[in-house]
Amino acid sequence: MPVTWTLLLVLALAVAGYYIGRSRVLSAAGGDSRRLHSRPSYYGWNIAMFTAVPTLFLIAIWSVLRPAGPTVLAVLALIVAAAGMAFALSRTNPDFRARNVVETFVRYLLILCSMIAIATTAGIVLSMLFETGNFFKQYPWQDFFFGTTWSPRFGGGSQLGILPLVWGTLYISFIALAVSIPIGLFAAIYLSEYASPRLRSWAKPAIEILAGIPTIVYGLFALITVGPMLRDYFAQPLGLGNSGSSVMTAGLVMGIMLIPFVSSLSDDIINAVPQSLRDGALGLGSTQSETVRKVVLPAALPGIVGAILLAASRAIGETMIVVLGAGAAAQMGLNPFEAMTTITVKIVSQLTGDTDFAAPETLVAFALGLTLFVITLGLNIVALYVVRKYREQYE
Amino acid sequence: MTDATFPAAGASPDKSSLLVADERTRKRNAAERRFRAYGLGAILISIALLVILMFTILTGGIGSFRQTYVEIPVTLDAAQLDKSGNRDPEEIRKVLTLTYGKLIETALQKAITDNGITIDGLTAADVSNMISKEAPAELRNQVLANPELVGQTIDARLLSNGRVDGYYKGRVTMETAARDSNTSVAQLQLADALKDKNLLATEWNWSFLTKPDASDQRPEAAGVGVAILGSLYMMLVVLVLAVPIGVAASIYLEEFAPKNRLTDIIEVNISNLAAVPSIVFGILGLAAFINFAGLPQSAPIVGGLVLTLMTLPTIIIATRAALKAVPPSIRDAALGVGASKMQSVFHHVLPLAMPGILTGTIIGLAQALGETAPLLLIGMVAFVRNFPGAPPEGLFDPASALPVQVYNWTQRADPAFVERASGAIIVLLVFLLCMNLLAIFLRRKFERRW
Amino acid sequence: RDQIQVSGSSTVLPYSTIVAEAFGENTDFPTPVVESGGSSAGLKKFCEGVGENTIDIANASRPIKESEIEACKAAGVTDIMEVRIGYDGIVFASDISGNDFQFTASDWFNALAAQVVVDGKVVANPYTKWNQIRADLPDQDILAFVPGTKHGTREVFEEKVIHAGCKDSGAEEAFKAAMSEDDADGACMALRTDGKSVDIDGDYTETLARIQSAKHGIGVFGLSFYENNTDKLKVGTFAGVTPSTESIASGEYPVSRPLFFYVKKAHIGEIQGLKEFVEFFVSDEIAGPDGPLAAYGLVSDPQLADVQKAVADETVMAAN
Amino acid sequence: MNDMSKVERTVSQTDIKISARQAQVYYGDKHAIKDVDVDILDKTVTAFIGPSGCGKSTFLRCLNRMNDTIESCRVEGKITLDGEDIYDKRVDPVQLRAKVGMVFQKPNPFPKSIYDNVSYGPRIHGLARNRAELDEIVEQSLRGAALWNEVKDRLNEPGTGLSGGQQQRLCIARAVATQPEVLLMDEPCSALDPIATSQVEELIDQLRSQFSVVIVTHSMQQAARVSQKTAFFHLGNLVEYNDTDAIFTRPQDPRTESYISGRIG
Amino acid sequence: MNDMSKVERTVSQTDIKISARQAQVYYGDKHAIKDVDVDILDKTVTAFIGPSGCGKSTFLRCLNRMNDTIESCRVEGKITLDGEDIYDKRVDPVQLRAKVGMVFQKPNPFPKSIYDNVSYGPRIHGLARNRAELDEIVEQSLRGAALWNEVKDRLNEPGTGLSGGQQQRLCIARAVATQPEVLLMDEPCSALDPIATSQVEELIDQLRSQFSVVIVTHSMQQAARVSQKTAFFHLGNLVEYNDTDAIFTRPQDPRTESYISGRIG
Ligand SMILES: Nc1ncnc2c1ncn2[C@@H]1O[C@H](COP(=O)(O)OP(=O)(O)OP(=O)(O)O)[C@@H](O)[C@H]1O
Ligand SMILES: Nc1ncnc2c1ncn2[C@@H]1O[C@H](COP(=O)(O)OP(=O)(O)OP(=O)(O)O)[C@@H](O)[C@H]1O
Ligand SMILES: [Mg+2]
Ligand SMILES: [Mg+2]
Repeated sequence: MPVTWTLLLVLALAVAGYYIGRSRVLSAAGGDSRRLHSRPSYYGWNIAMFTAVPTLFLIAIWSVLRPAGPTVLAVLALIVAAAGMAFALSRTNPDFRARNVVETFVRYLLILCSMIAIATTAGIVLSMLFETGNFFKQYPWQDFFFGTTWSPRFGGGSQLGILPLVWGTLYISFIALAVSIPIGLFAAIYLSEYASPRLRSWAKPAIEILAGIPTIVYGLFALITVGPMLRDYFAQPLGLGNSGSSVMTAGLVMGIMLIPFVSSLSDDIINAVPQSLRDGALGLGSTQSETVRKVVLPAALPGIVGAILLAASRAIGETMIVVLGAGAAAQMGLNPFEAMTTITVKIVSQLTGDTDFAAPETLVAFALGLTLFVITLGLNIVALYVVRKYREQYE
Repeated sequence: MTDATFPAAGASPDKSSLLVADERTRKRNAAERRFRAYGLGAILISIALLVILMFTILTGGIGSFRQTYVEIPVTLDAAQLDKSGNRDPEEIRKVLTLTYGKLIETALQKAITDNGITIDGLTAADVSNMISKEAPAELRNQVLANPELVGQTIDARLLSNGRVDGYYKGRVTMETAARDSNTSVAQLQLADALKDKNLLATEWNWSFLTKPDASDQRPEAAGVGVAILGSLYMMLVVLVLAVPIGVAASIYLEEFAPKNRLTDIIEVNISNLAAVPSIVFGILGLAAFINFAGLPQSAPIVGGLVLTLMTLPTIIIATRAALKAVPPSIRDAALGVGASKMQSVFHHVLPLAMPGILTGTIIGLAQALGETAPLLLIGMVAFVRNFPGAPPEGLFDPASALPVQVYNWTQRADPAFVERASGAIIVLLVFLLCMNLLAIFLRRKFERRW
Repeated sequence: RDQIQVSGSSTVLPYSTIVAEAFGENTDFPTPVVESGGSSAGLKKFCEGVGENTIDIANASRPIKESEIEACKAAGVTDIMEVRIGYDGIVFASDISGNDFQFTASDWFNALAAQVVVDGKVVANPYTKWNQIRADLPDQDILAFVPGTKHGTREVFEEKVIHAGCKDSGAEEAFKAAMSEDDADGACMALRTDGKSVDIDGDYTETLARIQSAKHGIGVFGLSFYENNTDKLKVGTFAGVTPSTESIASGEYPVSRPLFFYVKKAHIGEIQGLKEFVEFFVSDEIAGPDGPLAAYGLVSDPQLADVQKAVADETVMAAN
Repeated sequence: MNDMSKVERTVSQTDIKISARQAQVYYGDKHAIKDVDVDILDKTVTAFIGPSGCGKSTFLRCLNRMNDTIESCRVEGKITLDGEDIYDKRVDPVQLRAKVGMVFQKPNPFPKSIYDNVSYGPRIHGLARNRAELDEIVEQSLRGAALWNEVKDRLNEPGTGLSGGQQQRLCIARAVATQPEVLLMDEPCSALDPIATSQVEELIDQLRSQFSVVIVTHSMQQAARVSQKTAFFHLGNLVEYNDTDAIFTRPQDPRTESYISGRIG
Repeated sequence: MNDMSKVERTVSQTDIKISARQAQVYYGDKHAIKDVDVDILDKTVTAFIGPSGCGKSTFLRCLNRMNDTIESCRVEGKITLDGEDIYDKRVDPVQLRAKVGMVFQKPNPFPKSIYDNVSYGPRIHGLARNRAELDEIVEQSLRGAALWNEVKDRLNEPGTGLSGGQQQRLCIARAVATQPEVLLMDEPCSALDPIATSQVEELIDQLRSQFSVVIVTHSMQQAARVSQKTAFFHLGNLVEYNDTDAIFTRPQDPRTESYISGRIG
């Protein structure tokens, strides 16, 4: 409990600081806020921030490292808070550039937040690098990167070639995107350009539910419904095999899950394109679809590409649907009605399996993870380049 | 500039009627109709798929909200429960569930004879199996909470076994029972007989929402209580951390950061993080939060942090796209009246970008709420019976989560768990809807065209 | 931390939860938290170190490996108690409406191996129907759902069924004649990849679902899973024996494997109830032939008394 | 307003390009255009004048159904183009707008290159058989809008990077390039310097030989210079509609009179 | 241009509000403003005239560093406000813009209510102590911009639902409400009718008693009416800068002469 109390106390102090700062500076200016450099609330914020933020950091770091008991922390926190408050108060006078200070402060907070992404990346790489190193000590990298067979064994002598997994990943993701991009994009266009507000107000959230259905439901849907259907009505009549699980099954079902990623985000972006652009095109006698295709979509392109990238990312990272829909067999082939599997699936299965945790069969999960990281990095760089090239900035 | 002769091409614009479309217009209109049809088709397909999925979930899971109980008088025999006879709670505590099981068995036997039920081939095992293994534990808890009951005969409401329950939900039939080693036709006939005597009923099942998970032998007792709390705690953490941090990061990158190599790297980095499989975030969470920072295993706080990191890219990508879509003239207008960059962003740009931010939040949270893989490695895919405490301390107690419950239950051998899993999915979706409703409401409020 | 933390194999998980639940009900200790995540991940966590932040017990569907003990030692986890809780039987079952099967190890080898011996020659597996292998097997397309390479069951299946079948059918000899020792060993366990043998990375529920959508499939299951689904599955005999807890305990039915859990001795006394839990787990009422674990399908350990004694004495694994 | 009907009668029926009867426009509850009756003649420049906010743009946007895009906007009454009701259900607004082009009050170039901006209309209407013809149309249109010299070296730069006046001329060029039968221009010269203005006015004069042009302007002088007919709007009412000469020399309505006499710009 | 330096010398140093020396603006490679030297006096209305696309807006945007927001835009040379270099690193552009307000060429109201549009500036600058004062400022500003009568009943409706000219006046009101020391107005009357124009001109005249006003206009008459100083830009050069009278009666540069004589509007 004491940590909670400390937390609340600090926040209370900050709130008090806010009011003290405000009234202090107002009275210093003789009650006339116009004589102040900044709005009175900025003086308040200045004090509140100096009181709370350093202390909160202290508490956060403390609760991780726990060098001593909560009482020590409480005392220390109060000292820091008081010091911050005193410092901020001492600087409070009508000429003090409170807004600039507050904004600089906020700006640093913003920078800090964006650094979390970098830190996460570093964390991911670091947490996998070591074990990846261990893996390559036990398994030749040539065989890993260029091997075309994936067959881990308990007793050693596994063949751990990544190529069939890469192929499966690309193939399944491709099909998933081939399903979700057209459906999602058309849905987004319809919602933002054609649909009545009423339809839009319920259809959009409804479609978003698709993103919230646990993937296991999709997996079972693939396994029980879609897989046998594709097998009986397509694969067998076409002579393309009789596998119940296939790239197609997983791709289709994953595509369904990804629809809202494309549709909802794109819809927001399309909706944000200024009406004047649509008017311009309509005024020239273009049909609504021409307006959309030639004016609105190009203007919304960066956002749409972002949405598609997000969908692609989900496709690459998905496990359950692939396991249940596409199976666990790592192989390279062109037949979409054959079972295949993806890198992600194998990362999960090797990590959660029963193999020796220090053996290459388990460690390969880390190498797979890191390789996938590098592959997607490459794809993202290409995407960034493409967006830059085709971006159309309105106004 | 007088050389401008105009117009250049064909001088006689043919005065076609507005009501008659010419060839080209017909084609364009056909294209328009096709386009529109594609759009409508896309929506209909999505909605149809949603309906199908919802239908499967609902039909599969609605059963878990009803449960079959046997209601018979049970004599809490003092001789067995309190041998010393002084009603000392410590003494009563020593009596194990096994004893209570026997009491129930006797009570059921008695009820059968009292009501004059006779069934061919009914074995003692059939009778004792009739009642869930959870029932003795519940009875024991009841007695421990109120030692006065010892020696009395109470009307107990006892969970029936999963197969009997399944019988009343259509999952088990006489035919399957004949083959099933865990039930028998005689047992089901007994259930029917009890039902005739109003001793057995299928009722609304609150305990599915309030009780914790149960082991593989007691599907009828399993509930999502702990999972709901765990998910709630995790979502709180995600909401409190991911949304502000994500929005803040996007604001910095989109509005303040100088456009240079470094920001390009950050940008690529973030979209790349979105492509990192969720289990890798579990690896990171295990390494960073548990092994390095020393946070406890199986705790919602760690789950929340991992999910936060996982959702951040989604929120950032959506937010950045939304910020990008705000026309620069709005920013100019604010700057022109002497607003600072920060003010122009917070007062004008952000509200306009809100729908996109909220969409990102909805999708990010939906993903976080339904994710199991990252929780695997940080110990949240677990069997947890004890409820976590109130936050913030409760954030550090072991808990499970809704998707974990679904994942676990779909792996269990007893088919009764399939129904439970679908039930948990329903709960999860309701949970998601509740979360989304606010966001959707806000989004509609902020939506406008300019 | 108040509660015991257990992690590891998902095969052991159901037994572990049954015990944990009973333990929580009947004692004043909180119910232990039991994670699943695989033997590998469980042991890895187990070997992370000693202390509040680390787990107390790792479940495993196979014995701990030498290399893992090394890793444990490096992290300061030295005194490890090994507790064998019983045996898991592995059975072959098909859809309830399907044909009856009497398998032998060589049938399985001939059905699923990548290469088989036909007329003394090593050839790629040509069989498409069971009755091509042995005339008294049913006339049914070969389709088997075998555990994926992540599962411990796969190892047992390969060793005790496929490899044994390789030997029984005489293929091993032929392989050895045709290739090097190592290759022959590999060939004895390599499964065909033409879609007749389907790896299942998920759980037995997935195998069951696959059988239901491809009725001619035959799945590899754990005994307990089969016992809970006798209304949907029809079990095949192996070497003439029908699997059951009794036939496995007596050693008649050969395809089974021991299940374990590992306890950090250092945590006994530190974590409340740990010793009690371990003793409760292996007590006769729980792990004995009439206990709830056996009722659920665990083959009770014939040497349970030895295990109980080892636990009582807190005997640790021999350090080597 | 009695005079109006007289004028109308003098115009032969075939010469009327657009005619509005009892046109009403509402924005939600707000009644923005009230009972407007007007006939816009073919091969004539009609000027709409009136104080800011009186409904000129609103009425203009009715004539090619651009108001359809404003959700709260509702149009009543009858508006015909060549005798056909443009609000008829069977009418395709797309075809209508191809015939009745529009230059908006706020310049709204597409976020595309200058060339693409101008060639957009010809492309969708298939006015050019090949690239050379398209180039020709683009050049002619830009010349007509007096922009060619300024942009001929930067046709591939985005139209949004132009100055305010340049954007306005770009939008004129864009509208002209589609070769509509009626051209609605909402203050096309508001951001133009006198020379550019005179060039655009010259363009309008040329266009008149084939099309009908409606121009909204705040400059009385401009109205007097380019138009043959003038309509004066006030608070949503069409106060007076007559030959431009007549309006400026002998306004019938006191409101017209006072608006014109208050002339400054 | 020789004349310019003479004029400068007659102005006492303290009266100069803004001064630019060798100002250069580039959009990427494009050199949009070349070597501009100009002194803008306090309590004076300065008009910028010149053909469309000559760089008036660009130069105007330099004066309160609005060009900072255009990525490709680069400003060189020295521009001072009250003697302080506004491009100095220590200068806070926010404070600068609070002192040097701006009305943009394209009306850009916030997608908020009319009231919020006008009250935004006073709010962030703390110009009103309470709601009543704020209401007062809003009303005064709207009155000044000749919009009050039209919108007084609909202050809570969105500013984006106004007509073009109303939006323009709203933007003027918004800029005036922040009470800047210098007001930069980029064609503030382009979409206004004569009466509204004269009211805005009256406002400008009033403002002059306290502030310095810079106005970009295409109307020579307007420049002559409201300004005391006029600067003529051509192709990015400041061709001539002098008292308005002098410019219109005895232009020194042939380019000025020809631009003015080509007057039409
Ligand atoms: N963002 C931009 N990027 C590139 N070039 C630009 C940009 N803005 C303006 N220009 C160019 O700079 C020159 C000067 O533009 P500016 O907007 O200053 O003209 P102006 O004098 O205000 O014209 P107008 O009276 O038409 O508004 C023009 O040639 C214009 O095309
Ligand atoms: N989208 C809208 N929603 C609500 N009211 C509107 C909308 N557009 C215009 N109005 C109102 O309708 C009236 C007429 O507007 P309109 O744009 O037609 O005026 P205008 O004559 O073009 O004026 P200006 O010369 O200023 O452009 C005005 O009072 C205006 O405020
Ligand atoms: Mg208008
Ligand atoms: Mg300009």
